Amino acid sequence: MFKILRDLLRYNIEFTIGFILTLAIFLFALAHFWAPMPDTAIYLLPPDMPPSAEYWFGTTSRGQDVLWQMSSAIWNTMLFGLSVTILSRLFAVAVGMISGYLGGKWDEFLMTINDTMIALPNIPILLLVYFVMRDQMSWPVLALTAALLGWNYDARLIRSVTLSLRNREFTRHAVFAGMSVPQILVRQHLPYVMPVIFFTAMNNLIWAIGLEVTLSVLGFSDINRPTIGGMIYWANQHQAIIAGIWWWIAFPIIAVVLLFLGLFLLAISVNEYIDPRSRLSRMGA
Amino acid sequence: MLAAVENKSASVEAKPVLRVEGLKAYYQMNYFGVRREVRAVDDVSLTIKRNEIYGIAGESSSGKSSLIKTIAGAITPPLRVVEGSVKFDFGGKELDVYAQRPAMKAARWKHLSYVMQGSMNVLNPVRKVKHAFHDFAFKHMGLSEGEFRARVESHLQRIGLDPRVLESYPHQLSGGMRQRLTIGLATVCEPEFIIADEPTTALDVLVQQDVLALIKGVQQRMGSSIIFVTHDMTVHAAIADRIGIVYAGRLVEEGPTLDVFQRPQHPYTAHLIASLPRIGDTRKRVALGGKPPNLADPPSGCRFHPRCPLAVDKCKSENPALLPRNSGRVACWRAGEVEAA
Amino acid sequence: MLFKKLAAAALAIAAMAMPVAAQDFIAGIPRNEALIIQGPAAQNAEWFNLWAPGGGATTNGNQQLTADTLWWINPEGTGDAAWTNALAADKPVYNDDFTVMTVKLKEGIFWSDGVEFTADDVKYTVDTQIAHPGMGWSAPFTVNVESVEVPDRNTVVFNLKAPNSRFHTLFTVRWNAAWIMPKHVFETVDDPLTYAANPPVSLSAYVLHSYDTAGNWVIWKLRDDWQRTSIGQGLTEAPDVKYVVYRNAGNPDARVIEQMNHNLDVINDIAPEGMFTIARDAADSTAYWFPGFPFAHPDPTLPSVLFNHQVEPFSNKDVRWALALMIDIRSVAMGSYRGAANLAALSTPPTGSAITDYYQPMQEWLTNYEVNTGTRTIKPYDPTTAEQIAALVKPQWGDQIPSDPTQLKAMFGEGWWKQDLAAAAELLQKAGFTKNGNQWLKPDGTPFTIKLMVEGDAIPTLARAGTIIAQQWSMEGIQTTVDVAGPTNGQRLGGGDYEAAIYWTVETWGGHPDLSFFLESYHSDFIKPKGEVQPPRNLTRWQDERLDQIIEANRTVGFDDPKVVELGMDYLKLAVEEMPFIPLMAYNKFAPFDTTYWTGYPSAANPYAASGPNWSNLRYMIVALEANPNAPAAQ
Amino acid sequence: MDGFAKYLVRRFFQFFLVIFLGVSLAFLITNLSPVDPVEQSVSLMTSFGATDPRSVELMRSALEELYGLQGTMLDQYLSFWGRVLRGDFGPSLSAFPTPVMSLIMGALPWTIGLLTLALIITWSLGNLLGALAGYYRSNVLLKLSGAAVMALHPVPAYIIGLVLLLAFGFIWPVLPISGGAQMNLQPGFTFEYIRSLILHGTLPALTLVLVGIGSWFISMRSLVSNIVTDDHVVYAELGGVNSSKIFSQYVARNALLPQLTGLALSLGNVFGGAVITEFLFNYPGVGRLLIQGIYRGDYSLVLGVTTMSIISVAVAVFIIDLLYPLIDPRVRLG
Repeated sequence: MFKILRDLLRYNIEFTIGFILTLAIFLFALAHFWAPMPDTAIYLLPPDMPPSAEYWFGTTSRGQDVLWQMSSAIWNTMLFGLSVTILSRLFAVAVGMISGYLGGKWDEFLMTINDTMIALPNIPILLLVYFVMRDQMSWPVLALTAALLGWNYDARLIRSVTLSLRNREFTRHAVFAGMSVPQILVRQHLPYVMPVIFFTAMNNLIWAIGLEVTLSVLGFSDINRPTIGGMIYWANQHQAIIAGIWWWIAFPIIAVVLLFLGLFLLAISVNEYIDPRSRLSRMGA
Repeated sequence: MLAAVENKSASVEAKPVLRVEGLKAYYQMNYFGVRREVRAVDDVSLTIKRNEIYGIAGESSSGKSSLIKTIAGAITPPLRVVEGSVKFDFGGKELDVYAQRPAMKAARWKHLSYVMQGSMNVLNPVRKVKHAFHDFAFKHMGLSEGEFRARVESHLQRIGLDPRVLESYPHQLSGGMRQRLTIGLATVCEPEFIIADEPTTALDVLVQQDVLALIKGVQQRMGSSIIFVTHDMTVHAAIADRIGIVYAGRLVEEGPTLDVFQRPQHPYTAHLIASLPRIGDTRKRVALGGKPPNLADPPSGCRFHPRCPLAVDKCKSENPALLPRNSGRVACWRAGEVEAA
Repeated sequence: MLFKKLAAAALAIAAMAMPVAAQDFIAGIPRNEALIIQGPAAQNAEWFNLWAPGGGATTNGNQQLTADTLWWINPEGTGDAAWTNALAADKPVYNDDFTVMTVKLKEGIFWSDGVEFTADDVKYTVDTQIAHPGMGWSAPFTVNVESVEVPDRNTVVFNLKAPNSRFHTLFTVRWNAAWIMPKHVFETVDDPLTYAANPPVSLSAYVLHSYDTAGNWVIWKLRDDWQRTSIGQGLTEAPDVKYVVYRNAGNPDARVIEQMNHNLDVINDIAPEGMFTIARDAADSTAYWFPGFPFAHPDPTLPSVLFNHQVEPFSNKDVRWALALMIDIRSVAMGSYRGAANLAALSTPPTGSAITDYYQPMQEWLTNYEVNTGTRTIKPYDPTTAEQIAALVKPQWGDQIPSDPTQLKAMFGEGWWKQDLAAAAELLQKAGFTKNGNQWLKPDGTPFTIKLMVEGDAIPTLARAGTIIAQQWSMEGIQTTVDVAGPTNGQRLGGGDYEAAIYWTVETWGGHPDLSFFLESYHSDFIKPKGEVQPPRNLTRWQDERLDQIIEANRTVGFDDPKVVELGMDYLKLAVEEMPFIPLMAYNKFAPFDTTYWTGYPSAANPYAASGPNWSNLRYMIVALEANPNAPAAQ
Repeated sequence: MDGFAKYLVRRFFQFFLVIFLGVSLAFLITNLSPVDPVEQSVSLMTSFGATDPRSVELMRSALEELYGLQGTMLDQYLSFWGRVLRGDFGPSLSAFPTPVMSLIMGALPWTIGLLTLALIITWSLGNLLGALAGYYRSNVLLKLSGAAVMALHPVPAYIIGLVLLLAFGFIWPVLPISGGAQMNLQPGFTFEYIRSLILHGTLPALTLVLVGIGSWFISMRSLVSNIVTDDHVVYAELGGVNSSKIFSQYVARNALLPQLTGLALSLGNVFGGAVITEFLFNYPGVGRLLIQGIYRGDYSLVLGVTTMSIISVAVAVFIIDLLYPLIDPRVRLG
């Protein structure tokens, strides 16, 4: 594992850039555990200070250091986003692979549920769930709700991949060799599904973060917890963009963009590594 | 230059249609830790005459597929030609695959066609078969649409396909039909040279026979040359005029098919032939020890030495050159000794 | 290739866009005859029936410009000047026991379709609504009115079911009131509840011109016979404003942009920072309530920290006082309004007549007010908060901040409670609380934590105040989290589904010392048990016998009786002693006016009308505006 | 044909099942919402006036009756289905008594116009750029545009919209930033009105395009870079088929198939509106209507919009499933 990482770093420039970007932002976000002040504290610093040697990214109109706010916000947002992504990937893989492999009644049953979920419009459902839960609406609950809404399209994709694998030679071999269904799915088919998972994970992550921002902009967020959406929410409440406090929004957005560029580069290089097909073509038959 | 070509045209019959000289093609990778070069094709020279079927044999991952791709000019990075040349002679015009790319591109299908490995999937799944013929061949034939269609139909009939397949989608055809169709596609322009990469591998035995007969028939009718790759020695026995044995990226033996089968000169060739099933032969097959070498880190000297029953010290340190011997060529310090074995 | 095409497309769009500047902002209407006011998006754009449920809830100008009723109070005014007889010729006349109210109406007032307004319209308004329980003022009429008589065409007599000295307030506009229905129109309608009243018949100076079916704008036009209205009768010459445009101008940032582009004359509300941006970038073309900082116009509502008295430990007044003394009001003012807050220590909004009627006379009492902390008595009032806040904002605003204490008090309020952490701790200990490390424990030994509910998006300044108060309490050992309720805010307050909240539970006439506007509903008769919905206003469910006595006494006193002020003071003193909720400040609204086309807007110096565009008495501003002679010429 | 008929019946059944389940779920969640339309109306009516407490009680019960909110949830559920089948969602509670259907119908043309146009631009541009970038991997311009799209992709819609609003509404004020058309302009097929529609739609549409293009671009590029290694593409290259033909007929055509499903789904989703963009630019579409409905506890309206959205997505999926055999010859129904 470590050797693979080292080799990837040494020989794949895309991976290296992606790795450095992601790591840098991860470390930056991690740093919030050692922040000099609690991330919820307000008016401890002079407000509206532009970026300077003292406050690298300036201060907010609430007297917070943008640097440390960002640090916490990226951490919390990514925690939310990754939770959504991982949970929804699990749903998508389970449903997609089982549906594609078993076919028949199971397929119909699962795809009916899947299509029902596809048809549900996200924003109204999330807002209504938010109202139902009210102050019980913690971020893990929100993440679970979002995950429940965010797996279905990808499940269809995975299903179609599994469907095409079902009739391949190696699947028949595996069946004759007496492998159980979970074994076949995990050992034989999962490697082919992995690229789909990776590729959809990126989009899902972006979707989840977009959802977080949307809910925040509409005023449905836990304002005690710094997140990217939360920063935008508070910046909005202080009309930061029109008032010229651009650093309040610009820096977090730049950080998010860099993070995604990093993740994207990681994803495509790792994807190449794990995709049986592209590895095959690389090694020569 | 042009004058020189003109001059030589008199001796066109004698001139080989393909000349590969000192060809080295390596996978040069800095990916995923495999930083060394993989010498997939290592100093191969061979010539193929007009109207000849040349078989290339070898185990999987011996480099035979890389060799044929390199000859076809179908390589993509990280596989690169490091040294040497591949030159065709089409109607007296010499064409260097790697030095004259535009001309090469124009020559494709007109003079040189290709039957690919796994050729069941080479047809565009979302378009009807007729479009493939049109895309590949129309521009080379200089015919009107109607004439072209008639030509294609008669060609298909000749190789035993109902012309109605033109209106089908690939998935509607059986594997054998698709294979025939591919061969039909590869031969519709009556090219001088056909490269066939494991064209029969995925077919069952009966269809395989059928397809081989088809290839041979077409070749004889058109007088084309074919370079034919397969790991299946029985196929070679059935179709090839000459065969070359590839081991670890190198050509280790070459000769007329009959001679190679009857009197293999290289221990590896001998092993390949010995492992063929023969009617009435009850001797136990002796498996060759060891694995094919890792091309990224090949053994020193003769690459076959770790597995060779005849290996001596010299084999470990010095690489034998491919030298003429008997009716063919062989690269072995102990060439010929295998006959006694 | 593709990029070239894209660039060409972008240029084409830009070329199409360029003429925008050269075009009328509103098709066919000269900009210099139109006043453009911020309104919300109307969901029910084709609905102009003010009397159906929800009618008039959208601020589209319908009730602001076409409806009229008997009397008006200017929430910014003081004394008699605040009172306007509109359709009524005079103030209401009650009999001795307040069971009959007689009203004389003005003559020569006509509906916009030419039909004359008479006493029959008034009677019809009451009778019809009683007959249709879903209509807007049906309930109060049903509760109060026995019968309506019309002895002649200019006189209406209301016979009440029970004595009520405040019955006339149903017809007295602060924000709105029971508008008079056009009898001749509704008579022909089957069901007044489903009648869209499109187009509406106007009883005031403006009439519907056109509207957007998508709800983004409504245009009103001056009536040709504007003189035949109650507002027109008071004018000597025709108003300059020929068209009034209510338009949905988008989010606060878009509003600021639109005003700076001169496409929005009147903004209803933006964040302080947006206001400062306008003051910085467009000072030459804008006017405000105050000529400089703090700019804002105080609404007669009183944002406070509300406690749910039915939730422990908030029923204990010592706890409430302790929490009040933990607040550093200067930080709250800075954080919520950037210092531009009009602070209030008394439980009535520091606006309009309340300053001279209550705040100024009670300063001495406040200064000497003592709180017993259990171990000692302290005098918590600090009359110098205005100066302290002035010192905090001076670095940013410099000379705009005067040094005269009287002027400062007009800007920042008379004073507030000093933060006194020691006294707060003593009060909590008095209430049986103990401190473990930096965490207060309730008498039962569990940690004292608070969920502080705020509305959030629609009222951002209060959410901002909430986060600061939460931080202050948390730092003193009471872990407080802010809970954004959004659209559920009103319901959760009404249903008592909260511990503490930042909202207002007191609203007043503004222009009149009578506190019945909210106080009536504070009677203990109306308090609901936990879990049931409380009628509006007494959201804290504060219950006190002394309060009931004040309310009952107020019911029997006439509206303009001097006793009203005495009773008001009794209430205010009781509220200081009990601290049922912690009053913070007036609800300051940043409502800048664009002076490019119009001048003569109301201000603190000349408060002749309220400045919020959703307040119905905005009409008095509209007819008073003067065209700016330097305005860009019409095209 | 028999197989096809069987398939059709099964697929039809599933189609209705999806709608039934989706709408029922939406009904359930909506009814669990504590935002009470009666309370919202009461507080609207009482928040500014001097209302005495006795009247409020009266008002509340009158409104409950008027809104038809009495009865158990099951009763309401059954009557809801009864109305839906008649194409009626009942009266809006926040815009009483205007029918929900006419509110939706008023907003729908705006949303459909804006979103469909934006979607088609986004889809075409994203797929074209993505396919080119996947096929011509070494082209510098395409790499740059890919990087730009990638950088734009994670930026939230609200920020993109706000930046556009600021750029074209304030710094260089050439485009209207609010509403669907110029004020006081008569709707109709006049040059003036259409130009006004286009001008007002430009910024919202641009926002939607910039927000949406990334995912199409990325998925298309990834699809294409997988397909270029497929045998039939390699073979066509060896066969000397010219590269524009390979790109269009061998690569893009295959890669577009899954993207068409995506397009159909997105078209179905159009009926749900673009909440943030409509909200930001004050565009009078379904998204804005929906948010207002949610804020005001108007669950007739919320359910109406949600139901429309569910049905339209289900229809889109259904249609694409039936059409797929026409687009992809490998797929057979039955």
